[in-house]
Amino acid sequence: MSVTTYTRTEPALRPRPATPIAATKGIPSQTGVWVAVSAIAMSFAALTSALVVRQGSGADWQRFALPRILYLDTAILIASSYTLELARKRFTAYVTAFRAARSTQPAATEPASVEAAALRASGLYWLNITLTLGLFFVTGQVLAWQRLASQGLFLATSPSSSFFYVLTALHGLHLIGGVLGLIYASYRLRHNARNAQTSLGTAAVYWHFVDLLWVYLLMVIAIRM
Amino acid sequence: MGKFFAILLIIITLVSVYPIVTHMWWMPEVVSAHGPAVDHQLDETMIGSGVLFITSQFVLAGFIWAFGNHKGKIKNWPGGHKPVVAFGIILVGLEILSLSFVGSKVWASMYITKPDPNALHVDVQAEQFAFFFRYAGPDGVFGSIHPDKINDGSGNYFGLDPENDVAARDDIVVGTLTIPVDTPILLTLHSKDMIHNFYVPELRIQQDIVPGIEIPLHFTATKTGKWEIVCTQLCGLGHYSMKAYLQVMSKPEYDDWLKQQSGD
Amino acid sequence: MHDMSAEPVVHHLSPPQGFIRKHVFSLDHKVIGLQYYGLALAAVFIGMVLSWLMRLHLGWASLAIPGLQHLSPNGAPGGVITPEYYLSLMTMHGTIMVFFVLTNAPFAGFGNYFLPIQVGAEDMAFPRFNMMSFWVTFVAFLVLIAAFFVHDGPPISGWTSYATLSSVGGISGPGEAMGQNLWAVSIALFCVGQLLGSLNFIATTLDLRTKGMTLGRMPLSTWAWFITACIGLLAFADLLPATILLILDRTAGTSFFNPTGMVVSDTLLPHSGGSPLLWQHLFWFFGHPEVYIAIIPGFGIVSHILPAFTRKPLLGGMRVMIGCLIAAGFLSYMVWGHHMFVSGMNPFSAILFSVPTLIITIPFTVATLMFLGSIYGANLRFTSASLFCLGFVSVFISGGISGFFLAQPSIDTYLHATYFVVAHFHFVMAVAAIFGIFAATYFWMPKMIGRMMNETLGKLHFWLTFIGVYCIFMPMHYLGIAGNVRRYASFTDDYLVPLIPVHKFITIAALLTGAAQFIFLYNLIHTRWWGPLAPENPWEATSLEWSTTSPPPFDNFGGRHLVVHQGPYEYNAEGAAQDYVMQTDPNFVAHS
Amino acid sequence: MRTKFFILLAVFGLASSAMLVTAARPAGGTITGKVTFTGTPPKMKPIDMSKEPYCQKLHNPPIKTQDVEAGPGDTLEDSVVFISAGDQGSSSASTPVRYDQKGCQYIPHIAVMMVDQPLQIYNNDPNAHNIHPLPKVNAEWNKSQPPGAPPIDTKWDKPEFISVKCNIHPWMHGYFVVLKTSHYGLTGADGTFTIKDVPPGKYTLTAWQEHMGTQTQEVTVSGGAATANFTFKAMPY
Repeated sequence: MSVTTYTRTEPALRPRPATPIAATKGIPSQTGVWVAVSAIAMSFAALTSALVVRQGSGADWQRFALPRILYLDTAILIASSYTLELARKRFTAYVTAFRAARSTQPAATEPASVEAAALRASGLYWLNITLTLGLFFVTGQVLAWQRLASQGLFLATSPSSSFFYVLTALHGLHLIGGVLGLIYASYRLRHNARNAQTSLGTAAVYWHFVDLLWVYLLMVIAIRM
Repeated sequence: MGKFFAILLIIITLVSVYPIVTHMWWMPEVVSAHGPAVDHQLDETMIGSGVLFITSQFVLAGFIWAFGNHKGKIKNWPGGHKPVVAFGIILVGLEILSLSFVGSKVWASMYITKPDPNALHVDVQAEQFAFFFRYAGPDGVFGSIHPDKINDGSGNYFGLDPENDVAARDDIVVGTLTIPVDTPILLTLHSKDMIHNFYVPELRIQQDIVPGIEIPLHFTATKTGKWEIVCTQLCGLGHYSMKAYLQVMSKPEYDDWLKQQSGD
Repeated sequence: MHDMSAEPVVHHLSPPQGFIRKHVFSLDHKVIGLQYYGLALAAVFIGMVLSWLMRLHLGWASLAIPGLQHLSPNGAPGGVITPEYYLSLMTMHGTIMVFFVLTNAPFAGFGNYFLPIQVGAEDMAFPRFNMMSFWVTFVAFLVLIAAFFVHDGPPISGWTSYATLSSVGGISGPGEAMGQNLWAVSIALFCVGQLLGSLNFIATTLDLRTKGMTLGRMPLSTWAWFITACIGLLAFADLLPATILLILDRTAGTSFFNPTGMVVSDTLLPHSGGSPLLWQHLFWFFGHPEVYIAIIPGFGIVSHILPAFTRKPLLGGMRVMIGCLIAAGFLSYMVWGHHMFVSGMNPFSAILFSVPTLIITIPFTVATLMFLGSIYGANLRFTSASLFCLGFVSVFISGGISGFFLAQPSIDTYLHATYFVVAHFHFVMAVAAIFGIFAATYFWMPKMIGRMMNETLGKLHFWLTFIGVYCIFMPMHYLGIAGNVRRYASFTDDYLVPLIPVHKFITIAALLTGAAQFIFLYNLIHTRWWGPLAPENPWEATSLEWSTTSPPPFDNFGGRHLVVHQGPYEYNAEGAAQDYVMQTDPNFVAHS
Repeated sequence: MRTKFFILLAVFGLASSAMLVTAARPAGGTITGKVTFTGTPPKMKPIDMSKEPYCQKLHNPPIKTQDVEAGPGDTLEDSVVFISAGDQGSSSASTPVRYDQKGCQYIPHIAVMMVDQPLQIYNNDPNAHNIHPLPKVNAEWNKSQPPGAPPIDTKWDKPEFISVKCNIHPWMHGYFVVLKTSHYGLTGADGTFTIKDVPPGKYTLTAWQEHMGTQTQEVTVSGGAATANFTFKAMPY
């Protein structure tokens, strides 16, 4: 096809390649989770600044001893991030094996080798561990609340306790969201859905973020309360 | 249609500017020491932005007149966009520089400079929907404020405790801010419930009154007379009716008034 | 879900069967866009009627409005609006207009419909989130409207709902019990909806562009929606926790915003240590960006529509406009304090906030100059759409100018909370954005519903509206300069009484201008069912939405995967077959 | 036969009319008394109405606060005396109680009414008022009443001493005293009160004054009149 060239009265807005460039390579779910993460980060940044302003604005800020169990929770959550990575490593290996199997016989729905199957099994195993740890964490938080309540510290008792409940509750909600995400991913993995490990990757980004978020919140709480 | 649009734009522009130029509705007289600076600042801004307003609307009108339904060869802006961008940035930039430098000076003179050390102290209590004013009385000391003692029904608007607090016994509480002319005044603004505002157009002063914090405000009235103090911060169903009067007296008149108040 | 290989990401959604899946709980971004538009349309007429009632009360305070007592026996006994009901109307007018009209129509409505089409995608990145986003917003709207029917009526604390009026509950005034709760819940829900929407906009723009659709080739409307989504993501993520704290203060007895020793109506409240200014900081950190969420899509729409009717690219092309919008969006996060000059915060910070506020006028000035410059030497075609674009430029200038006054703390101490402010933000945000919405409607409705709108009615609508808004809002500047305080139910102060005739004039202008909007409504409804069928590209425009049928098929391009070869505004390219080059035209190479 | 019938009718007629008469006859007793105080009561402050020039002009010299209205001989005006226990034969009231806002004052300062008795609130001033009763057990409300607005018709469904205030004129202050019984009296300028139509019996009588609080005493009514005096102890602050 002959490409006729023209001259313009207005200089072109940009140097334009003669052939169209390749399309976007981004994965929406990955982009999406990063966007979501930034929004959540913003929310908690707003809450933190509110906390700082509030603490400065009144002389009624009473510090209280944090329930020990919070530190155990933190350990649990960090561990869960690690186990999640273990799961992911196995699934990535499994997928490469899967691809290899496909390249030899395109009809393959399962990688032939036994190792691959083992990989998949242990991947699921670590994933379940992660889920359980996540649930442990939530229970731990509830226990922490009971501890505080037994000390007579409730939502409206003092500004510090108000912020403690608000921050932990909102973080807990986001973590439950992460648990649901992991359940969805593991469901897809069980059923060998197409590129299920992408959903696992997406869920993992979110999970690690919620994990980091908790560490950050714990520091804020520990410093301020 | 282009010509109609252009003419309409020009008419709208001229009609909009007319009341400003003729001061058909304008600021009330200025009665505070810092007021003239504010007015001057406003006039400067009015001239600068007025010129911008008229020229840009006229240019828009002119272009619409000239190129509405125009069929001929398309022309581009001579010299491309760069000079236009530069022009815009420089023009507005200059205006901004001048405004913010002068403006911040005026602002500083009102809010950042310290009040005169021997200014007359008056305590202001704002509530839904009225202002009350407190003078220290003969002993020159304000009684302390106890929120639990506040009771409008018995006229205790400030929550004074004359039973235990001797300083509170001679405090003078009135509904009109009465001050001597040409004397530095230092108000301490309290609010007992909502966010209110202390606005006297003639003083060119507006300051929110926030519950939980004490906000100082200082000014000097330069003219005797009576003006309205109004609330400009939405504070409830009676917001529009929340007001008090500012009574500026000559020094001797004020002294008599004060004697008479502490008399009974 | 997408394929692992490097093909463009597309969603193979089969057209749904059945009315519910097609038109109600549809995943189709086009249907969702129309749903948002419909919601905004309903909201804008409600909001307009509310403003009518407010204006009537301001002009004739003791006027009995027949039938109003049935809507609110407490608020309008015998049809006469009480001061508290005036404040309720004002609060609902502001909330409905800012959130459910100025945010929904230009951003969520047109954005949902045209962003995927303009980047050549078949749908949004997350259709289910998209559907959720609309229905959450819809519920938020119902919750807000419910405030009209609860016992103590709608809240009276204004759309900014400043603590402590909004945070201590019913004792602070009528409407502050259940009404204010509903307000807070509605806004919280609205934030969730907008966050989901922004998520979709960003992911779609970044990941679903078709072959050849580089960022540099995206239409300015899409750019504006993208930038707006980025702003909204942070803004609403800030407002959401703020409203949660407000709800807790109101219902759980916490003291985030309520200070110690408050005595409301002789009643000592138990709260302690809270800070009312904290709410203002949280709110305006959202509130100022929100203004740009309302106006930046307007700029995108105008800079997308104007070239089609000037038949030449925007002066300075896309880079300058995009630069302006990004700069404005970025600066909008540094200026929230200019709403709080007299709030009692540190006077030094007032100066710090005033400088970026003045600087923010630079990008908008440049953008406006670009509009003016691109009208020069054009073949300006007059249609309802182009008229509203030109009107946009005019009203935006008028509104922007008054910003110079309010940006200076020293003058703001006089003009703050007067009608000068009301005039400023109505011109620059409300009227300008609404003009953008009208332009977009006349420009895109043929594509959205496949029928041409009536141009004669459209032009009549423009002339009446254009003259009307100047008659309404210009005099408000004079009122402000005369010290007329806003949010007053009636004017009893000695120095305000002489200004009442001006208010009467504004009221009459408002009634007439509002009436003119029914021409638009009639035009829209008539077109929907009886308008002449629209061709594929009625305006001889270039972007992708004009390369498909009117209205587009379910997958937008009927299975075709368009390849983009051109920028979006190749108008007046010499020697081309006609004076515009479609983005999909492969046979055109311009020399740089 | 017929005569029998008429006699019967007459007997019935007499009987029934006799019953009516007995029912209609007031059940005797009246309680009278005086409410006084000992000690020095707080000094009432003059009210500064300068916010509302119209009302300020009306009151020259300015009126004083009304929380203790002491009369000559240390009598207390506007204190309410009512049967708080053992009440019987109390009638229900349907005539509306009128409550006026006049010259930025509540008239009467103390409005006594029965549960569910209609209450009508009028604004007689050329300026707006808002009525903000502050009950604890009844439902709180807060309405503004611009000049010329129709009267507010309302009632209270639980007995309570309800403080009323106007936020637009914060000095405006009064009480709705809502009682279960119709046996109450309000002391006048001379501090005396009268409770009529009290059937014979033993009662607990309560006196209430907004600043001094309440006092109770037993009183026995046997047919005729009974007296009960109350003396409050006043503090200067």
